[in-house]
Amino acid sequence: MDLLEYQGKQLLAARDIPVPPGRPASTVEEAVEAAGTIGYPCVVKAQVQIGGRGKLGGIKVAADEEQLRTHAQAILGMDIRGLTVHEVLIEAASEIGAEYYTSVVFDRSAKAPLILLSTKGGMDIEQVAEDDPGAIASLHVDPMLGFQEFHGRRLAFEAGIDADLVRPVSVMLAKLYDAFVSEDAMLVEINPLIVTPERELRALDAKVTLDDSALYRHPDSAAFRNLSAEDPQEAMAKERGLTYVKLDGDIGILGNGAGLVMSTLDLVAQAGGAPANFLDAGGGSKADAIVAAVEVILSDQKVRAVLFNIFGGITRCDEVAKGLIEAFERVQPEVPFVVRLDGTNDVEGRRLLAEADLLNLFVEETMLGAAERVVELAAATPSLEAR
Amino acid sequence: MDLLEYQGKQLLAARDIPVPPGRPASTVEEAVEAAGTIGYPCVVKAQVQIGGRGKLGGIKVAADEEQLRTHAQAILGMDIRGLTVHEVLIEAASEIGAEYYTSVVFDRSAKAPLILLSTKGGMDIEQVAEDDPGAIASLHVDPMLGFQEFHGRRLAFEAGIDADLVRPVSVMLAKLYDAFVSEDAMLVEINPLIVTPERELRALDAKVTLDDSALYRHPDSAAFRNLSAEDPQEAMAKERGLTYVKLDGDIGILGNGAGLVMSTLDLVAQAGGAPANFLDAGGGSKADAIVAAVEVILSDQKVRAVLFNIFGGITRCDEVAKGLIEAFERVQPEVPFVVRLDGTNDVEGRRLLAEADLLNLFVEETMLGAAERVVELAAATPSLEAR
Amino acid sequence: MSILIDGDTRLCVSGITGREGTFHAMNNLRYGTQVVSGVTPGKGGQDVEGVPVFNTFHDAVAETGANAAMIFVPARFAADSILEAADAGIELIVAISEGIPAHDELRIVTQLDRTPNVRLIGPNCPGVLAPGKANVGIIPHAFFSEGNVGVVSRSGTLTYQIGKELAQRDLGNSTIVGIGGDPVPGSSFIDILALFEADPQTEVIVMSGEIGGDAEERAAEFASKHVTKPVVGYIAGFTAPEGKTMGHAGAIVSGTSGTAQAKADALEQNGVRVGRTPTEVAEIAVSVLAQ
Amino acid sequence: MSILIDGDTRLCVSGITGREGTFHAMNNLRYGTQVVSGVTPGKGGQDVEGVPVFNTFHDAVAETGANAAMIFVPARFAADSILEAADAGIELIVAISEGIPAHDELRIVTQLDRTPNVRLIGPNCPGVLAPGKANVGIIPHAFFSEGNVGVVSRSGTLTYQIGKELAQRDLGNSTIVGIGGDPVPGSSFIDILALFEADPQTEVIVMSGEIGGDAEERAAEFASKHVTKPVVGYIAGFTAPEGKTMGHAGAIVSGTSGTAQAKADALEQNGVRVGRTPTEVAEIAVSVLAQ
Repeated sequence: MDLLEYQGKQLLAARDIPVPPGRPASTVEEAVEAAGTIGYPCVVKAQVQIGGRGKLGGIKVAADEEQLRTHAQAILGMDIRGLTVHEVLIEAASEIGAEYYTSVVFDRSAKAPLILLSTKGGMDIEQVAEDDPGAIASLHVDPMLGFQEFHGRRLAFEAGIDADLVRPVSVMLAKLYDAFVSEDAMLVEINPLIVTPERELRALDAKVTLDDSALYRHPDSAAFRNLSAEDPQEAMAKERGLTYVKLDGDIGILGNGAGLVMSTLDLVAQAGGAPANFLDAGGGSKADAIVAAVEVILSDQKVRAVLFNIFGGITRCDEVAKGLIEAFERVQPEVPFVVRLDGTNDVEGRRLLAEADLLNLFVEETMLGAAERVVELAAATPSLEAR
Repeated sequence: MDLLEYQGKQLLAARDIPVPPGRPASTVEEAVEAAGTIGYPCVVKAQVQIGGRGKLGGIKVAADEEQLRTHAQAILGMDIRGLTVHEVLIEAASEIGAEYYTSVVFDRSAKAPLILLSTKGGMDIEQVAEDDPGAIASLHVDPMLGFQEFHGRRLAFEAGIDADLVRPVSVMLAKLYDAFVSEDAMLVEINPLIVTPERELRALDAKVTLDDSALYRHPDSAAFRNLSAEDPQEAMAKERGLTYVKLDGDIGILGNGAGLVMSTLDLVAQAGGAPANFLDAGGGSKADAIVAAVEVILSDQKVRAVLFNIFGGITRCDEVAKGLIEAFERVQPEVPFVVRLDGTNDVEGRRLLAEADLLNLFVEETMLGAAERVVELAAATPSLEAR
Repeated sequence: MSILIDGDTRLCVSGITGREGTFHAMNNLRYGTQVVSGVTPGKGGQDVEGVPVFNTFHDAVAETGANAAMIFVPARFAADSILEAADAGIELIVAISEGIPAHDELRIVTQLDRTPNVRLIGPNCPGVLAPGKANVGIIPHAFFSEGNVGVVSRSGTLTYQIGKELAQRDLGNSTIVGIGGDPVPGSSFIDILALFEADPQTEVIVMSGEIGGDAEERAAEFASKHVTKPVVGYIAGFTAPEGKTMGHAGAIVSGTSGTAQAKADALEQNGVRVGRTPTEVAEIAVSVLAQ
Repeated sequence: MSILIDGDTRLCVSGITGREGTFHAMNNLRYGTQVVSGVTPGKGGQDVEGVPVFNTFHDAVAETGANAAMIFVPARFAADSILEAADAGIELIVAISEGIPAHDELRIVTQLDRTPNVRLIGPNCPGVLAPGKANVGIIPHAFFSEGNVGVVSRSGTLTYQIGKELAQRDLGNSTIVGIGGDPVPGSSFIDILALFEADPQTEVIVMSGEIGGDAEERAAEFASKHVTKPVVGYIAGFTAPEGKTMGHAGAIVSGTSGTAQAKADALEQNGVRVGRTPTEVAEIAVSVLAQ
C-alpha cells in the first residue's frame, strides 16, 4: 500500500522524525481552517503519490488566505498524470539550507534492507544515481543484527554530510530504519530531507509503501486510504478480496494463480488482443468468488469479451463452472465468454457448463486456443461503452 | 546487582507481568500505611535476597493491623543468615491454586539465554532438578532471533502446564524474556508463579539480577539499593569505584587484575593465612585509587597485615608507590604492609618506597615470598579489634 | 533419483487438523508419501485418519522421525511454524502458506540460511512433487508422470500448465519444484538448478519465471557457468504494466530491470532457450531431448 | 611462527586519539607492530604521530589495508566498534575495552561466530603478544622473549606473572593470548588451544584459568582429545567464596561446578598437569620440555 505524503509523515512523526507542521484537507474550507492553525506562509501540496507534482502545478505557496483559497481550489480535483487530487496537505513553509535524500528499501535480491543517503536531495534520485553515482552512499543492514550506530556514521561520512550534522543524521537514520521495520514498510523515502538555516533536519516529503500482507498488525495504517490512486474497478475488487489490476485493453481476463494469469495476458497479447485487466481468482476459488470476479470484470465498460483460464489444483473446476453459471444468471452478461477448464474435476466442470448451455459461452480445450478465440470474439463485439 | 523482591516485581510489573498489589516499608508505621492502601489480610515479607526466608520467620500473614504491627516489628531489623532486614514488602495475600516455576538465565557457557519452566514451583528448583529432572522444561533462545511463539508453546507443553494455561503461560514467558533482555538482566526468576483459583497467573516472588556493566543505560534500576546485602566495607569500596569483596580472614589484600588478586589470595591461603578481602585496584591504578583502597582495606577492623601484589602492565609501579606513600601519610597504618612491585616502572617504584623509608612497610621480590612474609607478619600482629 | 523428496521422506504436516491441511495431507499420503505425523498445538494425542498429531514439532520429530515438514497454517502462524520446524531439526520445510509479511520472511529466510542442514521451499508455493515417489504440497499429481524433465517455477498453476504440455508430448518429470512468488523465497532458482544438475534422473531443466526481482537473471548467469544440462526457460508477464503488482508480491516491475523482456534476454544470452508460450516450452524440451 | 599476529599484521586502532589509545598504539608501533591506521569518528584526516586516522573502519581498510583491529574505545562504544571492524572485513579483532554489557557481548559474539573469517579476542583482555614479531594490546613486552611456550589466559596481570616466572627459567613464548575474563569471550581456551596445536613454534602450552563458568572444563576435554602437545594448567580462585563475583564478571561460582577445585580436577583427569602457584606452573613447563 502506497501512503500519501501526509500519511507517511504521520508515520515518521510518530517515530520522532521531525516533519513540518501540517494538516490534510479535502475541501477549500478545510484547507483554510488548517492554514489557520498552521499560519502563513504555508504550502498547499497535492496528495498524489507521484513524482514531479510540483512542476505540474501540484505544489503552491500561499502567503495569505486569499492565495490559499485560490491554490486549494485549483489543486483539489486536479488531474496529475491520470490521478485525481482528492486531498491537499497544508503545511508550514520551511526555509531550506540544504537538501538531502534518504531512504530505506526492502532489497529482496540482497535479502536485506538497503539504506541510501545523499546530499543531492530534492531531485529524482534515479537521475542522481545515473549522473553521479558517487553522490549516493548506500549499505545493506543484516536483518538479524539490525541497524547499528556504525551504519549511520558510515553513511553520513560517505555521503559527505556536514560535520555538525553527522550525528543528527546518524540518529535520524536509526529512527528511519526502526520505522521501516516496525511498520512493515517496503520503502520509506524522505526526499528532500532538508537542513534548515538553524541546522535542523526536517522531512519535507515522505514516500512510504507498506506491506499489504502485514497490515493486519497495523490497524492504524490499514485505515489509511489513498483515494487518488484508487481505480473504481480496483477498489471494487479489493472490497471483494480479489487481486485485480486494471489495464488498458478490452478483453477481460480471469485465471487462477498469478503466473498463469500473467501468462494468459501474454498469450492474448500475442494473439493480437489487448487485456482489460489482470484478475487472479486465487487458489481454491469458490463459486461466490467467481460471481464477484465476473461482476468486477464487467464493471469495466470497455470489456468486449472475457477469457476464463483455469488450471485446477486446489481450485476445483466444477466449483468454477458452478460460479460461472451462477454469475451468468445474476449478471446476464452481454459479452461473449471463452472458458478453458483444466485440472482437478475438469470433466465435471465442462459437463456442468455443457448442461447449463449458456448463451455466449464458449468452451476451449487449450490455453492457446482459448486466447485466440477470445481475441476473435472481442473483435466482433462492440464494447458496452459503444452500445 | 541483585534486586530485592519488591524491586524485581516493579520491573516485572512494568512489562505487564502480573504481581500482587504491594508496597515496601522500612518502618512499622510505613508498613501500617502500606497495609491500609492494600487491605487485609496481607503478607509481611522480609526483603533480603536469600532463599528460605519463610522458614526462618521472614514471611508472615497479618489478618489485621494489630497482627501487622507485630509482624513488621519482628521482621524489620531481623537477621536472616547474616543479612539484616531493612525493608519489608507489604503485599496482598494471594489464594494459590497451583505453583509454577519459571526463569530466564544468562547461560554464558551456551552463549544463549536459557528459559526454565516447571509445574513444581514454590520450592528449591535445584532440589527439583535433582529429584525429578523431567519436571523442568528448558530451552535456549538464539540471541539474534529472540523469543519466538513456539518457544513458549514448547516449554508449556513440555512442562505439562494445564491446557487452559498454555497460551497465558506462553505469553508471559515472552514478556519475561523481553524483560530479561531489555533490562540487561543476568537472571529473572519467578518462584512461585502462582495460578489463582480464577485461573490467573501471578508472580508471587521475583529474583532479578542485573548486569552492573549495563546500569548506565538503566538509570531507574541503577537507583535501586539493596541495603541488606551491603557490607559496610563493600559499600565504601563501591562508592570509591573499587572492586572489593569482603572475606573472613585477617590479611588485607590488594592487587591489580582479578586473576592476579585471586592467585594472591590462593598463595596466602597456601601459606597458612586467611585473606580478609579481595581488592582489585584495576588496570591503570593511580595514586588516588591506591589511597582509597588502603582506606577501605583498613576499615575492616579484623585486618592484621596487608599484602600489595602489583604486576605493572597499564598500571605503573611508580604510581602505586606514590599512592602507597600518600596513603601512609594520610592513614598512618598500624599494621604491617608487604609490598611486591613488578612490571612497568618497578625499579622506580621500589626506589620511591626505599626513599620514603616507611615504618612497617616491607618490600618483597617475589609473589610467593610476599605471601609467606605477610602470613608471618599477620601472625605476629594483634588485630585492631583486639587492641 | 528425484531431488528434495523421495520414498524416504517422512513428512510432518503443520496445520494437519485444518480443513485444507487434512485434505492435502491425505492427498499426499494416498500418493504414497510417508505422512508420519502432524502438528497442531493443543491437539497433541489426536489423530487425523490414523496420522498422529503432536503439540510441537519437537515431539513429532522425537516420536515419528519426521525429516520433512509441510506448513499449512494461516500466514499469521506460518513464520513461527517454519522456525519451529527448523529448530526441531527438520531438514526440508515446504511452506504452502501465503501472505506471510515480507519482513517476517526476511527474518526467517536469513535465519535458516545460517542454520546448517535445513532447506526451505516457499513460502507461498505449491510444493514439491517427485512423480512416482512422493508429493509434498498441493501440486495435482494426475498431470505428471515420472521422467527426465526437472521443473522449477515461481508460479503454481503455470507449472501445472507446463507440466501438462510436457505430458502431452510424453515427457515425464524427475521433480517439480514450486519455489513460490514471494519477495524472499527460501530457495531460489539457483538452489534448485544446482540440485537438478547433480541429479542423474534429470536430463533437461525447465525454469519458469516471471516479472520482478532479478532471480531469473542471476539464475541465467549461474546456469551458464554451473549447469551442463540444457535449460529451457519461460517468463510470464510481458504484458504487465510497470510499477504494478500482479498478484505475487514478487511480480513488481520497476524501471527496465526485472521486466519479462530483460529476463528473457538474460536467459538467452546465457544459453537458455526461452519459449514464448507454455506450449513452445514443451516443444523446445522435446527438441532438446531429441538432440 | 606465532599464532594470530605476526609481521604481516596490519593494525588499525579504534580509539587511537584517546590518551590510552595513543599510548598503547605507539607502544605497539615501537615494538615493531605495523600500526597502519586508526579510527576515530570525526577525526578522519588527522594523524597520531604519523599514523593516519579515519572516520570509519571501512575507510581505514580501503586506504591502509588493515587486517587487524585493536578496540580501545570506552565500553559504551566498544560493541559498535567491534561490529564495524567485522563489517569492514577485519579478520582479527582484539578488544581491550572492559565493561561491555553482557547482553551486548552475547549479541556481538553470536554475530561474529556466524561471520566467516573473523576472530574476536576479548573483550576485556590484555591482547596478544608474539614476542619478536608483533604486539597488539597492552601486554608489557619487556618480560617476554621469543620461545616455544604458548600461553593462553583469562586474566591479564596473572599472565604477566606466569610469563615472568617462565622467563626466569629461560623459557620464551611463541604467543601470549589474553582471552579476557568476560562472560562471553570472543575466543575460548579451546579456540586458542587449537591454534597452538597447529603452530610449529609452540611446544608446550600454558593455560591459565580461573573460577566461574565451565570454559576450563571444556578445554580440558578438548585438550585430551585434540591436543598432542603438553598442556600445563593453572587455576586462580581456590580461596573464592561461593556466589561472589570476584572482579571479572566471569569469575562467579555457583554450586560445585565452576570452582577452582572442580576445574583443576577436570584438567588433571584429562592429562593436564596443574601447578598450584605461578612458580610451580613454570617449573612444570621446564620439566615437561626437558622430557
